[in-house]
Amino acid sequence: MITYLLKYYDQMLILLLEHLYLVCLSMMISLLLAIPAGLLIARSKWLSTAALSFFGVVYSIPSLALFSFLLPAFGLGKMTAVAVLVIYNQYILVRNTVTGFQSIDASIIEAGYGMGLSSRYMFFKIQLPLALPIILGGIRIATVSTIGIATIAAVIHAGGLGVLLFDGLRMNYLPKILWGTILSSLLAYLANHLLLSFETKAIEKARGECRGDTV
Amino acid sequence: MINESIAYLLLNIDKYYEAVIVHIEISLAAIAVSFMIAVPLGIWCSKNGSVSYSVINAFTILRIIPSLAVLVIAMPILGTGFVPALFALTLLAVPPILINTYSGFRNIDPSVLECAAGMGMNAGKILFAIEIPLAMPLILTGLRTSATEVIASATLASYIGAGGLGDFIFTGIGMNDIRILLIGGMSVALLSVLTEVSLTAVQHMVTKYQRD
Amino acid sequence: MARTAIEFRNVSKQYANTSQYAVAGVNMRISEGSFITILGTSGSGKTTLLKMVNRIYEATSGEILYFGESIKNLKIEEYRRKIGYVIQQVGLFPHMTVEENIGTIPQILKWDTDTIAKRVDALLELVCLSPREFKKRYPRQLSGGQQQRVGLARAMAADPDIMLMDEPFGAIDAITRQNLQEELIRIQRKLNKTILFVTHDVSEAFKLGDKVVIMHEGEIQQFDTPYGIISKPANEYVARLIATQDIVQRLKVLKAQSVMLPVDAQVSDRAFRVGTEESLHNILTYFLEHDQNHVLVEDGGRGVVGKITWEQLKVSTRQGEILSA
Amino acid sequence: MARTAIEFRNVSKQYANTSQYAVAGVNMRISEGSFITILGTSGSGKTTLLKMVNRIYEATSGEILYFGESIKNLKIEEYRRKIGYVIQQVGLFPHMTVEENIGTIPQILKWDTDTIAKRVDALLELVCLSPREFKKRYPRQLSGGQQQRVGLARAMAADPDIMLMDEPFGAIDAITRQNLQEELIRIQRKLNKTILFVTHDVSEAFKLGDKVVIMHEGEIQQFDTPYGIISKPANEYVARLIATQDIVQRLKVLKAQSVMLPVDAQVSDRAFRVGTEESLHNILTYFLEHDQNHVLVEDGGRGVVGKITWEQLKVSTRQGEILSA
Amino acid sequence: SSDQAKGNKVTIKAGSKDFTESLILGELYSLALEHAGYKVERKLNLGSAIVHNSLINGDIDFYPEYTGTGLLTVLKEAPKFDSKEVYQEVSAKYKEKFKLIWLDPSAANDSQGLVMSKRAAEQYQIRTISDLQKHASQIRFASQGQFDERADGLPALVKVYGSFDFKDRRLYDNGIKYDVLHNDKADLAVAYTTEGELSKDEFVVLEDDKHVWPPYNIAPVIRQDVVEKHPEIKDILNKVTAKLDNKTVIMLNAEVDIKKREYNEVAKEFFNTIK
Ligand SMILES: Nc1ncnc2c1ncn2[C@@H]1O[C@H](COP(=O)(O)OP(=O)(O)OP(=O)(O)O)[C@@H](O)[C@H]1O
Ligand SMILES: Nc1ncnc2c1ncn2[C@@H]1O[C@H](COP(=O)(O)OP(=O)(O)OP(=O)(O)O)[C@@H](O)[C@H]1O
Ligand SMILES: C[N+](C)(C)CC(=O)O
Ligand SMILES: [Mg+2]
Ligand SMILES: [Mg+2]
Repeated sequence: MITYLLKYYDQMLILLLEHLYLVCLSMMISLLLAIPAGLLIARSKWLSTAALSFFGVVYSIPSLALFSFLLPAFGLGKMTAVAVLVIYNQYILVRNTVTGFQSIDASIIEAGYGMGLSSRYMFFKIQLPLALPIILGGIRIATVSTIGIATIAAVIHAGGLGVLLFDGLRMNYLPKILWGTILSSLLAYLANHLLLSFETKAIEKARGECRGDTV
Repeated sequence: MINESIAYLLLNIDKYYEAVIVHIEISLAAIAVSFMIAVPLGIWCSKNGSVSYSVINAFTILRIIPSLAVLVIAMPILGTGFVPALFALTLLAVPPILINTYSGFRNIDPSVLECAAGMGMNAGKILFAIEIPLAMPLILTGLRTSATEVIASATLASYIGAGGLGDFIFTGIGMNDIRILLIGGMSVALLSVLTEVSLTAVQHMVTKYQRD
Repeated sequence: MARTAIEFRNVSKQYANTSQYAVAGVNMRISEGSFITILGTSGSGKTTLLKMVNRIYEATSGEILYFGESIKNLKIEEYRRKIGYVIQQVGLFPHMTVEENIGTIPQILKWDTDTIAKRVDALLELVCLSPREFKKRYPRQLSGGQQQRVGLARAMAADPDIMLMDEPFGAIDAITRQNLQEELIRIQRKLNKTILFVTHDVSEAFKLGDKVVIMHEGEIQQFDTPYGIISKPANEYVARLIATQDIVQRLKVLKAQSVMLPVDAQVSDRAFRVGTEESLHNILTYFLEHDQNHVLVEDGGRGVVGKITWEQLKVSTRQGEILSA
Repeated sequence: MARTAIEFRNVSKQYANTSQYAVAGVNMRISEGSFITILGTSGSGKTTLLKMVNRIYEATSGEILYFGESIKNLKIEEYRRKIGYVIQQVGLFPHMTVEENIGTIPQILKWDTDTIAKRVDALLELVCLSPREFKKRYPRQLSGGQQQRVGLARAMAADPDIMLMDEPFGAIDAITRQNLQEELIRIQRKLNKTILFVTHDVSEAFKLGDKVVIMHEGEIQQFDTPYGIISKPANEYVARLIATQDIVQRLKVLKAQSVMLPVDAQVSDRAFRVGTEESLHNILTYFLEHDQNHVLVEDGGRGVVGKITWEQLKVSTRQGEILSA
Repeated sequence: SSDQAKGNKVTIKAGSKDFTESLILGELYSLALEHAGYKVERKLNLGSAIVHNSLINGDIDFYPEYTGTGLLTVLKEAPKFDSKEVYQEVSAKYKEKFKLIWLDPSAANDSQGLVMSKRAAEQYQIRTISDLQKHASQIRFASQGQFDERADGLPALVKVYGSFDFKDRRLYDNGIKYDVLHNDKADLAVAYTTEGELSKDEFVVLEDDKHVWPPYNIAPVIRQDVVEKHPEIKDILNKVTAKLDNKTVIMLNAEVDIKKREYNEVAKEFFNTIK
């Protein structure tokens, strides 16, 4: 295993960076789409069920099928991979966003609107921070999923750690499998760690600090 | 194309029938097991800030390992078939429930908890009568995410001879045969919608109090 | 004549899944610059009424006008910003400090940072909270009454023309409350604000309100001056409500003028003199505290115009059906 | 002599990240069966004090005893169940109907369903809410005052020996409030409950409390009977607080006995007779409402023992430094 | 002509499927092109379901394909069993339908086969598919889905050898079939006749005694416009294909799959021996 590392560390590093790039890019795009969408549909029970069912169906399309479906539009490479990852992510992100917005105390929303805050202000300054712990929970799940799913991007020549993993699986070669696993897990660990610390901050912030006096 | 799919389906109806049942069995088992692991763990984490980091991290990382790799690595121990499929799916399904349970508990209005404690409810009673119901919308959110994911991923049971609708999907993909792929894909999608709708109904029921 | 700031035209509101109207057929005109207090049974629709004014709830039927214009036609956020709203549940933003809570609207209006900081300090002082101590705290770190006062300060931050105040002093102690009442009256007079103020404290309602609205089961029972309400309660419910005030309290709304015995223009009596607007309550207090049983009523320009004796006070108390409610 | 139900021994509480004590060095004994009202500046530590009694917060230093036993040694849940707690923020369980909220503790105590249902109905009636209409509602569907009353009913559900009530009537209208006050006194007398009752309404505090605690900046300023407080305010703060009540209000705590002029045993006067415990406030009201200027004071067994005239009332009002606060 | 290419530095986009053999071949062809002065952009390792579409889309210019696969999976024609016939049919139809050119086919034939663990083969005395048919009811079959459906798979066998009533038949991923055999979870699996594992002593390929398998000769499929612009590419690639026979391909596969070396090293090493 160590010999493998010593021999191929440069390739592994490239794959790792490619993976990181895929994940970051698709997470960013996903968030830009999912959070406003979540807010929008959170207002209607009917709409949110319909939308979430739809994303659920999309989520259950096997990635390979989705790839071949999107290839004509985006071609081989990172674009298609990112598109697929973004599509999958909507499911988790939109769901948690909806739940997050729905769980804010009604009297706070009322006070805000009653003061004449614009929807935009309410969204960015009140609802988002208050729903943030839950949204961040969703982001965490989604990021980790994305790190996992991004491995299949290898199939369409989008690079990333999937190359290592699937090569390893195909050759039935443990060092490759393990390194692929270790590197993607490392990525997941770091992402999770980072997001969890944001989340804890967000929770504290949303509650107005301080806990711990209560028995 | 749909007609061809149906023709193929009728020809292989026994196989299909069995695949659906196996798929549902594996999914249900994985969801149930994950739920039983993740909810208590999530509750525990929400009350033990210091460990929550490590526990949640650990499970999230396990989830990253591609299921196929899990299966390959676990084959010498778990063999092939139902058990390793269940194992791999459980790893997938735990984190969403875990994380959402955790947030659900942390999100409860402290004044309500204070009241409950002040009334002399013991920890168990507070847990079951107050905290779990109030965290339930989020727990269910996690459950829905997991359920959809499990149903979609239960196709991997086909990697290791455990059957299920994945048999149709992989055969379809391997042969580049849309008919077969459609049968598998549509069935999985249908299961996923059914689950979504029924869990939404449950969630609707437990959040009745939020509406006028 | 003052313009009509807010007019209710046959406004009703029914919540989903309820058989009764929370607010039923309300007609009312509120003049600009008036201080209206609202009294009523718990559950009688006071909060609902206020919330319809700033369109938190839409009326089921009827129409509300803001300076003659249906509020449905106004740009909702701009309209709401002209209205300060103190909500019954306080509703502070839990993730913002006291300072940030109060500064929300000024910030939106792009006041400069310095002005905002000064305004926040001034408002905190106004509601009897030390800025230094409380500015940086989060709502959770405040007592109930402190939270309520921050809510009050927040509603006043951008100097709205109209204030909707839903039991704003409910959780505040008597001394602070007295200060706040006086501040509020001062501000209202000075800046000609229109205020709708819900309270459960009958004497507070009479003390603050130019006019008092009395609600019961969704309907307005009476909309009149304090004197009008005490002297002619419109119905049995109103009578019962003011009966919770003892007779002595009710003397507060009776003016010297209305009961005095006329006297000759030239009186050289050295007795204590009161204005024509002095309340009978104060005159009674004077009697209790001094070895005298009469006072003279003086009308600024015209000199002494009347006289009130202990016996006359008693007679008028008894005569006024007003007080026998 | 009644036993001591709750004793504070040098109890202090400081919140994290604050420089001041929220409660500082409180010493106090509360007898079983007494009704203690707590008045004080907003932010003076009243809520904190109550919360330490049922161990929602732990005291930073000092000790609280329940019938002589440190509350730290008691089984916390059992102990808390003996204590009804009405929290300032109401804190109803949002996912339970009114009925379920009230029935929570009886259910834990495994009362049978029928008994619980009857109890819920009775409590709802008690707090002036129609069971038929409100039983099945969720907290969100209630007005502010209705929520507060459900909170009250919930705290009383299992008939606790001790009640901690944090501004329980803050959002309730005057008529309902009067009913509730009377119910509460009746229950307390009948069942010998010990009640700690925070309020901002000074006259409510004097009306309900056997003894009144006055707090300011975390410290107890005075702990005495209403009469004691009005007649000898311990310091400037207390004096200012009761000054918010007008002099006539303060007459409420003075008894006929304490100011009457002695009379010969045999009086055939047909004047109105009052008991020795009658408040001067009521006697003043009598004077105002009738064409008479004196009443006789009668002591059940002993017949007429004294007489109070209007002039005597004035004298005693003036004499009592009590009232010159 | 290679000078001309050198001057222009023409870029060719090479593809391959996502299994060892295809990767090695893709790399091998790429090396040959580079040696001749072309620049090669490698887009190897594409999913089998994707690669054909990518070629049509122009994401890649060529990739190594198998004649049988072209006939049955891509064109969805009925199976044929003669190598030449198959080659001619796919050449003609690809050109007509897709504007794609099949270059010369290899001698190597990566056909389907059935493989058993030696243990099971010895236990039941199975050497040929005919033997297998007799003992089918004692055999656990690790299939991989498409084999059961493909016209050249089980249906073809059944037609010639009679029905196979396996004791047990489950689907496994192609990547783990040798593990399944190794771990005794099954006795029989579908093999491809050039797989590296077949060089191991542990597995036995059954003899196709009644000759039912269609041929799977390797050839690069290339876009017509590319060949027309750079006709010399034909020769460059054909030269490589000419060196490929079963023994060579199995050896190359084994270097990667058994010895766990990187496919590009293996390809390079081999290319150096033939250039
Ligand atoms: N969690 C907290 N962290 C820091 N300070 C707090 C916290 N809770 C209360 N305080 C402070 O402690 C003091 C006492 O608060 P407490 O709630 O006991 O007051 P109170 O007498 O009940 O006031 P009110 O009448 O306004 O309800 C206040 O100054 C308050 O700001
Ligand atoms: N969301 C709701 N759904 C159903 N009924 C409601 C809802 N909100 C309020 N009500 C009912 O409408 C009536 C009026 O409520 P409202 O809150 O306006 O009363 P209020 O006068 O403000 O009372 P309070 O003094 O107790 O705050 C009450 O009977 C209440 O139970
Ligand atoms: C390796 N085979 C050629 C058998 C499989 C394929 O068609 O891709
Ligand atoms: Mg209200
Ligand atoms: Mg308090």
